[in-house]
Amino acid sequence: METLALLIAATLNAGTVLAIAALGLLINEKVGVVNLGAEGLMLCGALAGFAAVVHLGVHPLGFLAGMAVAALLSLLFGWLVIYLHTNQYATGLALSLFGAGLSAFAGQPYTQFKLPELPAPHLPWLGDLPFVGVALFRHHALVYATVALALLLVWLYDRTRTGLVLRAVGENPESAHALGYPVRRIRLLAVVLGGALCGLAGAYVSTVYTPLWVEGMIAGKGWIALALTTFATWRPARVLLGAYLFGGVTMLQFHLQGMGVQIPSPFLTMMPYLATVVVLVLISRSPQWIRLHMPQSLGRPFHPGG
Amino acid sequence: MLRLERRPQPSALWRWASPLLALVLTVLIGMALFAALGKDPWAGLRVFFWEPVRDLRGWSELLLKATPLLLIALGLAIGFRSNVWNIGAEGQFVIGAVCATGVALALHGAGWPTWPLVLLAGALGGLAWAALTALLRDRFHANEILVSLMLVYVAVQVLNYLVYGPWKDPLGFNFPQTQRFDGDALVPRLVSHLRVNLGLILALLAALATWVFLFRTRAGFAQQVGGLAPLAARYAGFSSRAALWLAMGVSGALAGLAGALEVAGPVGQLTPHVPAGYGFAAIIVAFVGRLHPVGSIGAALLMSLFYLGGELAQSRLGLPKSITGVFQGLLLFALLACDTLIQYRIRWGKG
Amino acid sequence: GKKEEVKPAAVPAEAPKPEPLKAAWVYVGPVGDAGWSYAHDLGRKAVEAHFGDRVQTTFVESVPEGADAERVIRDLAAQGHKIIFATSFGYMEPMLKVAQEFPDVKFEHATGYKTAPNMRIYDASFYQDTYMAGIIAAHMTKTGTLGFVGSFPIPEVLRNINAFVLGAQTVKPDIKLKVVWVNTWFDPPKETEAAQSLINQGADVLLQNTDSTAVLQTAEKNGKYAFGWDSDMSSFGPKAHLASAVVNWGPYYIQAVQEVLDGTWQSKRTVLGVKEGVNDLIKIADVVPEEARKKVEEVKAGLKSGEFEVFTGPIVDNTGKEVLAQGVKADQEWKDKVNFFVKGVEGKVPAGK
Amino acid sequence: MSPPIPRLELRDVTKRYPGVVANDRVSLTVRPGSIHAVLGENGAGKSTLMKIIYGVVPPDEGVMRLDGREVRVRSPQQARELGIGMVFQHFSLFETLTVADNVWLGLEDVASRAEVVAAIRDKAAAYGLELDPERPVHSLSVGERQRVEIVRALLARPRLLILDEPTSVLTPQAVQRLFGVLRQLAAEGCSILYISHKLHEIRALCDACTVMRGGRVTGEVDPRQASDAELSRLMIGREPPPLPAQRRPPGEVVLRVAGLTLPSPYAFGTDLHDVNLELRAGEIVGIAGVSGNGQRELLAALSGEEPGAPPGALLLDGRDLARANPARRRRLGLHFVPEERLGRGAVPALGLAHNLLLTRTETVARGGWLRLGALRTQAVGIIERYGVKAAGPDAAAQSLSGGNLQKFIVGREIEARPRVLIVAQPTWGVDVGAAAQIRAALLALREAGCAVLVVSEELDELFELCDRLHVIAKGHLSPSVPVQEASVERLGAWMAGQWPGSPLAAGQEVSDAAA
Ligand SMILES: Nc1ncnc2c1ncn2[C@@H]1O[C@H](COP(=O)(O)OP(=O)(O)OP(=O)(O)O)[C@@H](O)[C@H]1O
Ligand SMILES: Nc1ncnc2c1ncn2[C@@H]1O[C@H](COP(=O)(O)OP(=O)(O)OP(=O)(O)O)[C@@H](O)[C@H]1O
Ligand SMILES: [Mg+2]
Ligand SMILES: [Mg+2]
Repeated sequence: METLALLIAATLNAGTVLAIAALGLLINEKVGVVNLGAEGLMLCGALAGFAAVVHLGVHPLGFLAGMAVAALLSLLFGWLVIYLHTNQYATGLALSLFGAGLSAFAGQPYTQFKLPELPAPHLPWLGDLPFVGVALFRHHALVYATVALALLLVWLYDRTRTGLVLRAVGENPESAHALGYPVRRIRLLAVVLGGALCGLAGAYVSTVYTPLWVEGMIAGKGWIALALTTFATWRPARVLLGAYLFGGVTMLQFHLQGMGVQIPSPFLTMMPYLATVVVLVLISRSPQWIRLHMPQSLGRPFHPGG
Repeated sequence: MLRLERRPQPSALWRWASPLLALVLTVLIGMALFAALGKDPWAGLRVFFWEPVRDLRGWSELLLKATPLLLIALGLAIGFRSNVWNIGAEGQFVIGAVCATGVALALHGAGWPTWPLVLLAGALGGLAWAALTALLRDRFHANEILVSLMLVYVAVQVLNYLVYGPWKDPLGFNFPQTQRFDGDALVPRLVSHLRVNLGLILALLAALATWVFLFRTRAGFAQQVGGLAPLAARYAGFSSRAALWLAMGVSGALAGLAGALEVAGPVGQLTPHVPAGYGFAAIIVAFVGRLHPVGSIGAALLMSLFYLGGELAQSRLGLPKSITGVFQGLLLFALLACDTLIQYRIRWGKG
Repeated sequence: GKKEEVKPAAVPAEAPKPEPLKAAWVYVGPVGDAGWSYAHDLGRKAVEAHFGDRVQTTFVESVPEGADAERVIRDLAAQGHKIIFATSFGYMEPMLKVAQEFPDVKFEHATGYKTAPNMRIYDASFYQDTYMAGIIAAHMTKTGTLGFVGSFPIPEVLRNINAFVLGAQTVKPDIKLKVVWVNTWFDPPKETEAAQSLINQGADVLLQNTDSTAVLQTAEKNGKYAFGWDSDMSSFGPKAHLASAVVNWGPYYIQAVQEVLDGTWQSKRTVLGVKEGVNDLIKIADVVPEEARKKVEEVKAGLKSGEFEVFTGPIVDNTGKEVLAQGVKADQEWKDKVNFFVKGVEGKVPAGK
Repeated sequence: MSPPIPRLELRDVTKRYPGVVANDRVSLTVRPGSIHAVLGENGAGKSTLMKIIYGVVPPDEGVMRLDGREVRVRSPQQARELGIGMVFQHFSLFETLTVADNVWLGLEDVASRAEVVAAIRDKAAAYGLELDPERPVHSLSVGERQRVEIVRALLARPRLLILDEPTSVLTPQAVQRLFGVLRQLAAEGCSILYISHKLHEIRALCDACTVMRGGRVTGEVDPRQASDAELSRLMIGREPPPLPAQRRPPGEVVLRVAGLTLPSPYAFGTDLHDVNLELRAGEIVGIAGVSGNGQRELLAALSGEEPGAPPGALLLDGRDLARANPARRRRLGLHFVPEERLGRGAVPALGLAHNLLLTRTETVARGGWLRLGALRTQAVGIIERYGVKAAGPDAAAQSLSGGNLQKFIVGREIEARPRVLIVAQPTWGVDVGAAAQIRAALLALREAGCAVLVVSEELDELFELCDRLHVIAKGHLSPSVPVQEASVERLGAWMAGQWPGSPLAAGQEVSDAAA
């Protein structure tokens, strides 16, 4: 019972990293921009967050720094893609390579640092409950903030005019332009915001989840986050669910090993990746379904007055 | 205010000038970076562009490293030209290496040159691994970028399973590596004491074949129309499924061949360290090479130079190795930005 | 470093300054990783400090173990380095090839098994450390379940795991060990997840064979215990840290360089351990009971004198088969071929027959 | 009594694009409550002018006054605040959003979605523009979509409403209902700018007319007084050239469509129901209809771009086409000119010569080798014979104007000597000279014994070219009628599905029977 509660807790924690990044990417994709550079953004965010906590000693500043650096990099990406009409895929790939290189390069001096201790999170009263207390109420504030963010996005996209405008821009930028919405500025804003969230996810990994900095520490999480947006057919609540599902699979493979299950460990290690493929296949089976939910201009450049 | 204005006709001049401008920009930024790190920028330049190719051995190493990059980039270029985004060449490379090893081990001690079969097995292995992605995209519309990428991680674990398990060298004290290939399974070298091998010739032949296919045959034309204007391809009756399978097949086979050349060449056995990132670096090579076979040759040499330069920058200048990654990323960014000049011209004035 | 600038002044007597001997190190990771490569680099610095301007050292870090290693090693040899240390298993074959081309350069390879007239091998005995760590772990565990985050199931790691359990069993014969493989030497988030899952399954003292501080930090966060690896990691988990298994390559490196300077260098295999002052378990925490400390000291003394051997029969694997007979001390060949878990370890060696 | 202050006054508005002056010192005055036509050929600069008024495009020069006050409209939002509404030529709707959301996006000052829904219901009742606010736009017919655009424009309470070619997608009946709405609006004091190149519409609706040609104003006339000849001289600079008109009796049946029923492959498309069609050698058959009634699906099924036709439904010279892809159909003699030139009929980034390879294989040697020299010679031949203005055989398709590219594509297909040629919108967006040339080429092809099928939304064009006419409505195809027996009124009724024996004739509303 206790083990199950702990597994749930670990799942929430692991899923949060993916969820923050995937929600950021969802914000991007809702306005029609695919950012394959997520991995690079997360790495740079991780480094910046770590360095900020090392130098300033305050954890929340690490989050801010991670977001700021990733936002800057996505600004560059956005400018290339939105204003210079470069290919979104190629530019995203460049960003992921550059981000990996840059973070490894600039992160050299930080590999040996240790961050100041964080108090073990524990919600008053709720955290003391049996089972649910352990499973749900002893997490870092960001775990709850991520749930709140997902709900906020659900409300934003479904209920508000701002959300409607964002959807409209991703749906048909030409029409949005004709109605007078500053399509390119909106896209850039969304790209920067989404990028900042990727940075936040990275900073969470390096300052809370693992608290360490080493090069390449994101280890493919950015790519899984990208797969999650498709998995969730671009709906925030599903992104959250998907992230927890993948977090669960990741933790489960270690649990299976610990339980002495007789599967060669390389096969267990490949489980989250195989699961991603399987889910992608299941989701994409009906192209009609994807078409109804996918932002129609996804990946296409927009030329105002062209 | 800076303003972009679409050209009626893409500029032929900038098509060639843009990669050069991008290279110049990268070098300038690089020199600024050296200066910022307190190193002599000229020394940095020397280490990156001159030291690696000072002697014959340097050239051999340069060509050796460019070989897999070129092979993989050629396949990717065919794919990218036809809107097939195979990002998982690294996985196909790994499976190519695995299959090649399987044949090399099976024919150990055969007493006749087995390397052609080893290479063939590698190419087929890469092809089969890529076909998995093609199948999932064709049959279930699964996004090939994500699928092929996820399969990289899977391929690496397949490799791990084999070298830590069934294929472990029985005389190797349980260390994770296979037996060394015997001489018959190794690809012949071009010059006896230099490491560059027949793979280089194969890669150049592949470049020639790719060029002929893309620009001199109707099938190559059909392949590209799907990327330029999918509706036009449909209108003409060029099958997008055929394009998908061809692009994935060729890029998979070439990546697999590159993997086979790696284990049957400089490494000489299968180890967990065979995946060295060529599959990802080749993406940059393909783009910097304009998705053109001739361009890819140049780009592969350039990337290879960056790798060697990065190593030397460490031992000569004490710079961290990751500077190579920074340069590669910068080059691709610069190129993408400069490519804008092909379709647009820059105007000053009100927007 | 600063030391080099100070040293020359200290030895002004040497009048005809000979060319310094050039020595090079090849590392598999970044030197700043607080782990394996970091420990080797401390050894290199010890050489610098010991020889001053008689030796000039260079290092290349993060060298992939594939085809690139050969070029890096050859380049170092061509640059005039007279002794080259390659510090990871994957450099064995490339180094062997380069060694044939440069007969008058001395090559030293860590953890491998192939030698040549001008190439020799050396290794440490971490299992001696893990045995002592097992004693401490058995004293500290409340659940009777220990956890191990394993990198790869190679003999060296299996030796460490088995010794850990054997040590613990001297205190609590029915102790259990859970093993989780991460299939990497260095991936902190993954190590964190593996450690967390061990803790979730009831393990309350952890040891790892991976190179980061992630396992220790995870134990700290969960209020459990763990050990440092490769270097003193006590600052990364002040409450969780029980001791650090460290390796001090300095003495060996100094000796090897000295042999080259003296012209007495010879190809051989060297296995180093507590006896040679290379392996040690240090910084034993205050929470560890006196009884345990005493026991560790006894073992250490036995290892130092050479009287005590960790793998002494009877040893039974976890399927119940006897793998070492009563009273037999394991020889090097036996240790090289460890491919099983001893009794008390849960599960099976991956891909073991 | 001084003349009333004009609602809108433009002085010397100029807009230059690279290579074109879209508007060259255009001046225009619209009185309050007037329905003012802007008449002009394709590419005359009408849409550009309207976009300038609505703030989508900034002018290079010129002054704009609204109710006597000089204004500078920087954005559509500002235009809406100033009381300008616009219904775009190419709808600016969002397919996956609901009607209410679409309308909401065009309104700044409405706080909640509930208010929008209420407002839509109000307007709809006041003008007879029924709409369900909760339906997603992709489920609406073209006419209903236009209603969404109009309601959106009206909700901003405009004093000036711009409609850019609103009738090109409507049946004649729906056009009449639209006119009713517009007259009601004008009577309430709203000025209307009405863009069209259809003379009879302008005569029926408008009280003033500005004619444009090549970006300039060529005249201001009262459309109720001016003659067709006068207007078309102002519009195109000369009378349209006459067409050669010999007719031969048609030969044997070449293409037969028998009971073709096919679900639409497109996301928001129209299914085909029991389509029957015969095409004889040496005749031109036309298919009229409001766009979005199944033309796209029928053409794709005929060309082979969308497979799935049941066996036996498509027969060419008695041979079943069901399993043949476009390339195979072409080898059997069936060629097709699609509506979209750039991106479908031609690859924008490739040169003209290479674009030949899409449908022609004469220059492909054995084994698929390209003979590049021969290919360029072939391209030069077409460029010369069809009077295509282009920089040469290597000029990128995207560098040609629409008309010139169309001439090249039509030439490419005609020179393949097809048994059957299917042409969609042959002269859409093409100037008069080129249009006449293309039509003449089609007629000559008929004389040579080819069977030609023309799908067009322009009734005038169909009357001019065809021997027989069908109408397509909601995926059903009417029986054919000889062109001599057809009339605008009759075809209009048919477009609404009201032909004798039509399964749609039960009186229910079709497609867009109202607007
Ligand atoms: N964004 C643009 N960039 C460059 N040229 C343009 C642009 N928009 C329009 N043009 C050119 O300006 C001219 C006028 O175009 P406009 O769309 O105003 O014509 P129109 O009278 O509305 O034609 P139609 O009847 O086809 O709607 C054309 O030559 C067109 O190609
Ligand atoms: N959006 C655009 N951007 C750049 N150039 C354009 C654009 N639209 C049109 N042009 C250029 O403007 C010129 C006129 O194009 P357009 O298609 O409007 O011609 P047109 O006057 O309508 O002629 P036609 O009657 O033959 O179609 C062409 O050279 C075309 O390349
Ligand atoms: Mg035109
Ligand atoms: Mg127009």
